[in-house]
Order: sequence, then C-alpha cells, then structure tokens
Amino acid sequence: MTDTYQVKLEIFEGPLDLLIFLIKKKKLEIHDIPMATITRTYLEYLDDKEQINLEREAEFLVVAALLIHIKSQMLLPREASLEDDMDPRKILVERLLDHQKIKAACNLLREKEKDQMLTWQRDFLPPITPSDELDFIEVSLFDLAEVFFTLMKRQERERVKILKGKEFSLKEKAQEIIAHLKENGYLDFQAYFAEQRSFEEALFAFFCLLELIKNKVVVAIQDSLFSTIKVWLREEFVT
Amino acid sequence: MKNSLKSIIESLIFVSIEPLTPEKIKNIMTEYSDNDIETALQKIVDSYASQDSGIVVFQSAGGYLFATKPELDPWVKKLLNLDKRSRLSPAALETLSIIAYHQPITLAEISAIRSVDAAHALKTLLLKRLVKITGRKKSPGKPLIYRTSTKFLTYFGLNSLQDLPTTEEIEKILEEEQDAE
Amino acid sequence: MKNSLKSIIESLIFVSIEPLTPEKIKNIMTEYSDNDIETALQKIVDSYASQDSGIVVFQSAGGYLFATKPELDPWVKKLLNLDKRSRLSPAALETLSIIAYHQPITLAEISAIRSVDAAHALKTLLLKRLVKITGRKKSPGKPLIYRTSTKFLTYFGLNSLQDLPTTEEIEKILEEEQDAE
Repeated sequence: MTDTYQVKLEIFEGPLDLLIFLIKKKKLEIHDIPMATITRTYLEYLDDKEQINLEREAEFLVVAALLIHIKSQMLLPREASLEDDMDPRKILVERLLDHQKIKAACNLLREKEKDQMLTWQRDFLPPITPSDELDFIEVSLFDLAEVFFTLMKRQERERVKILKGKEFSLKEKAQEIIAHLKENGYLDFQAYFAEQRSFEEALFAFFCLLELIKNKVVVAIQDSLFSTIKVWLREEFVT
Repeated sequence: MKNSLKSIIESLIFVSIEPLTPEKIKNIMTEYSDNDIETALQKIVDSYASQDSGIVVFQSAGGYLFATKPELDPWVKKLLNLDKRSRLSPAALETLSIIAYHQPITLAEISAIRSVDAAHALKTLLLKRLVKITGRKKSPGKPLIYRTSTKFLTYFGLNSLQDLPTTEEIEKILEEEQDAE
Repeated sequence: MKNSLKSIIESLIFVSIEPLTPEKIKNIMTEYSDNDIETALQKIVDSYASQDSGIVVFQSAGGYLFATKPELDPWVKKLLNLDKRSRLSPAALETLSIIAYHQPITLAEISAIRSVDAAHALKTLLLKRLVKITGRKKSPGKPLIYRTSTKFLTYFGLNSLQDLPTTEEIEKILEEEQDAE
C-alpha cells in the first residue's frame, strides 16, 4: 500500500468516488473489473472503522453489498454463458461511467464558477424614476410554497389558530339547531358538540348558538355547577 | 495591460448601491493622489456625457452614480412595466400563497392570516389575473370568495392544484437545513 | 437629438437585473427590425470590450447584462469589504450537475445516481434559487420534479443549457486523464 492509500474516506463524496479511486489505484480497466479483487479491496477499505464517516456508512455498505452480489452472481454455475447485457457488472459499469462524467462536468462547472466569481453584477436597480412597486421579484413554485410554509410556521409560533375557509352558513346552522330543539325539546350542549364533524364546525355551531341566545331565540340553562348545559327554545318560537 | 485608474473607479461606481464618494475611492486606491482621483472621476463623467451612450455618471449626495439618461425614461418605464407583469412583490407572493393553499378564501380571512390588510396585494393579483372571484360566502356580510385562476397554474407550470408542493414536502426541505446549521 | 437605438438598448440592459433578452427588447422597440436590434446589441458589446472601461456587456442565459471586468475583482472586493465569495460545496455542485444533465429529475433519482442522499444538497440549491420545482412526475407517489433555473445559467456564465459540456467533450477529458496516468 502506498501513502496515498491512507487518504481519509471523507474526501470521497460517496461510495462511487471511492470505488473509482480504488479501480484507478489498482490500474484496472473500468469496463472489465475483476470483481473478486475489487470487492476485496473495497471491503478492506471499509474494514478500517476509523476511516468511515458514520453519516455515510450506510451508502458505502450498500455499494459493498452490490459488489458482493455481483461477485456471487458471477460465481454461480450457469448452463449457458451469460449474454452481454445480462452481465451483472454492466449496471455497475454504467453507473461508474455516468458518475465519472458527472465528476468531469463538476470540474468544468467549477472552472466556470471561478471565472464568474471575478465578475460582479448588480442585484439592485440603479436609480430610476420612482415607482410604487419596484420591489418586484421573479417567483418560482418553490418561492410560493416556501413563503406559505414560513407564514404558517410564524403563525404556529404566535399560537393563532386559523380556520379554514369552509362554507358554513349561519342561517342554515341556526335552522339546524332550531329543528333539533323542536324535535327533541332541548339540546344537550356536550352531546351536540360531540356530534359535530369537525372542530371548525363545532366552533361555528357555538358562535351560532351564542347568536341565538343574544337574539333571545333560545335560552341556555345550567342546573348546577359543572353539570351539562341544556338549551331550550323560547316559548314564542316553539310553534 | 495595467488597469487604468479610470476603469477601476468605473467598476467601483458600478457596484455601489449608494453614490460612491471620492473619500471611499481614496481609501481603496491609496497609491493615487487626490488629484489623480478627481481627474479620473471628471474623465469618467465627461466620457459618458459625450458618448452616444444610454447611461451617464452623475454626481449626487457628494458621490458618483451610474444612471440611465433621463430622456430614455419612456423606454425604461416600458421595460419595467413589462417586467412587472411577470414579477410579484413579496406582499403579493405571500397573499397568493395563502389563496393557493386555503382556497376558497375571503379577503378578511387572508388579512387575518397575514396579520396585515391584504386588499392592495389582492388587487395586484386580480389585475395580473392570477386570482379570480368565484362567488360570495354564505356568511354575514356575504364577502367575496377568491380562488387561483388557470393562469396561476400556467404561471407556475402546474397541471392542477394537487401538484402544489405540500406543506410536509416543504417542511422536509427547509427543516433539514436547520438541522445542518 | 434623436436617441439612437444603441443608446436606448444600453439603458434597457442597464436597468435589467436578469439578462435582457432580444425578445424583450423587440417587445419594446417594435418599430425596429430584428436585424437592427441584433446589430445594435453587437455594437454595444464591442464598444465596451474595446474601450478602457471598467464595465462590460456580456451574454448570459440568452440575454445581455452589465458586469465589471474580471481583472478588477480585487478592487471591487476591497470596496465591498469581502475576502472571498462562497463557492458551492462539492455535494451541491455534484447534485447540480446531475440535475443539469438529467433534468427533469426527482430527488429519489438524484440520490440513486449519487449513491448518496441528495436531500440536503438539493435544499441548498433551492434556497440559492439555482434549481426550481417544476411540477410532479406522473409516477407512484407523484414526486416533485426539479430543473435548473435561469439563475443557474447566469451563475456559471452559460448562455443556455446547450453550453454545458457535451458527453463527447467529457469523454475526451476522461481519456486525457487516463493517458496522463
């Protein structure tokens, strides 16, 4: 093993990076990797626990499993020789080649980034005739969702419960309550709210009931402290 | 080629948000005399003024600033108006996001969520046709109900409202960032 | 004096934060032919390039934009009091390259190509507005799909996605690397 072999695993962005590094170190041809050799080398590498970045361990092990799988596939005796596109190594090779391409593209983009970092563009508008809405920005779907999410988070912090814009009708709800009273004589406060389909609807029914009490259509009576509240229709509305 | 004092100062004026004062330039270009700098500044002002150029360097608040030529204002305004059509103010974006996720919704409900009156932002959205009125709510005062329009879907490249990123998805995206910090 | 087409376009480029496309110019300067506009644009680019000027007009993301000359970077940094500009992390750059070449793409697809979870890198790219959500994939779970944005092009000084290194170019680089070893 050479000194460069002692490179810490963290310098590899991922398991494919490590694999390519090992293939190059062993001077192997990427299209024709001897599976036994490379699997052994890869596992040896992982064996040194100190070198493993725990956060990425899982991904390195996934590739190790893939290597072992491919190796085992190749050891299995077969009646006919494998067709080219059935070679289990093929998927791995394709992934490695694609990964290398991405890496090369990264290098090129890094160069361009370096060039661009030398030029300065303005992210503000020069003075122009004042206009009321110059702070216009180009928005994306992510912006839209992000703004909404941030807004909701802010509200959650302020502990303000916002009711969804459901279409409840005050008149319909009032009629519903009156019909219930006419049918049953009275309305048990707790039982009635337990029947409501959602918190919003219950809250709405509550407001509605308050409105009916205020308008002296119904009367709410509590027999004793902590007993349930009963709501009665006032006599003049019973007909 | 060595960069001329004139070209360096020009780039500094360009990236300054506020008028660039000779003092600031002197702080950076310590190897030049005050006189050199004043001469270079005058040269820059003169050269833009004499050229057939769309921009000028003018003096304001004790400093120097790039601006478009005043007589080109009509075209500049035309461009900014054109841009405006495809852009939203932060207030309008916030209002639009509330409507998108809470529709159907009334102005009062939007304002309650924003803790700020949303009437102006809503008007902008209606003018841009990103939002439409779809009726009245059956509640006291019968307020108008708003929904997002088909143009809203096209603007954001959505097939339907179901395609909006869910709060859970955005939460996942934004929260991991907090973990990393 | 009548304002020249060149000076008008110059002022329009100047007031644009994003690259100004010829299409936008054509929308404003309807009385001029496409050819007139293209000629004027070329004249503007050439004149800034040949002058002893601190600023240049360059082409990016299919449009034109003013910026400072690269060699003046040290002075600009001094003025803005910046040591260095932050670059993308290797993970973010890799994720961005994958999105650029494989777009439209989902998070799961990116992670599969990287063999590493890409959620965090994607977040960085979304927050930097280099990547955008463009809808959902019509597949089980309807995952969000991502594409590179206009800002991606300006960030790297690319005119269009076609300017990205082609597979052939990349293969050539890889061969050269191998020869070198």
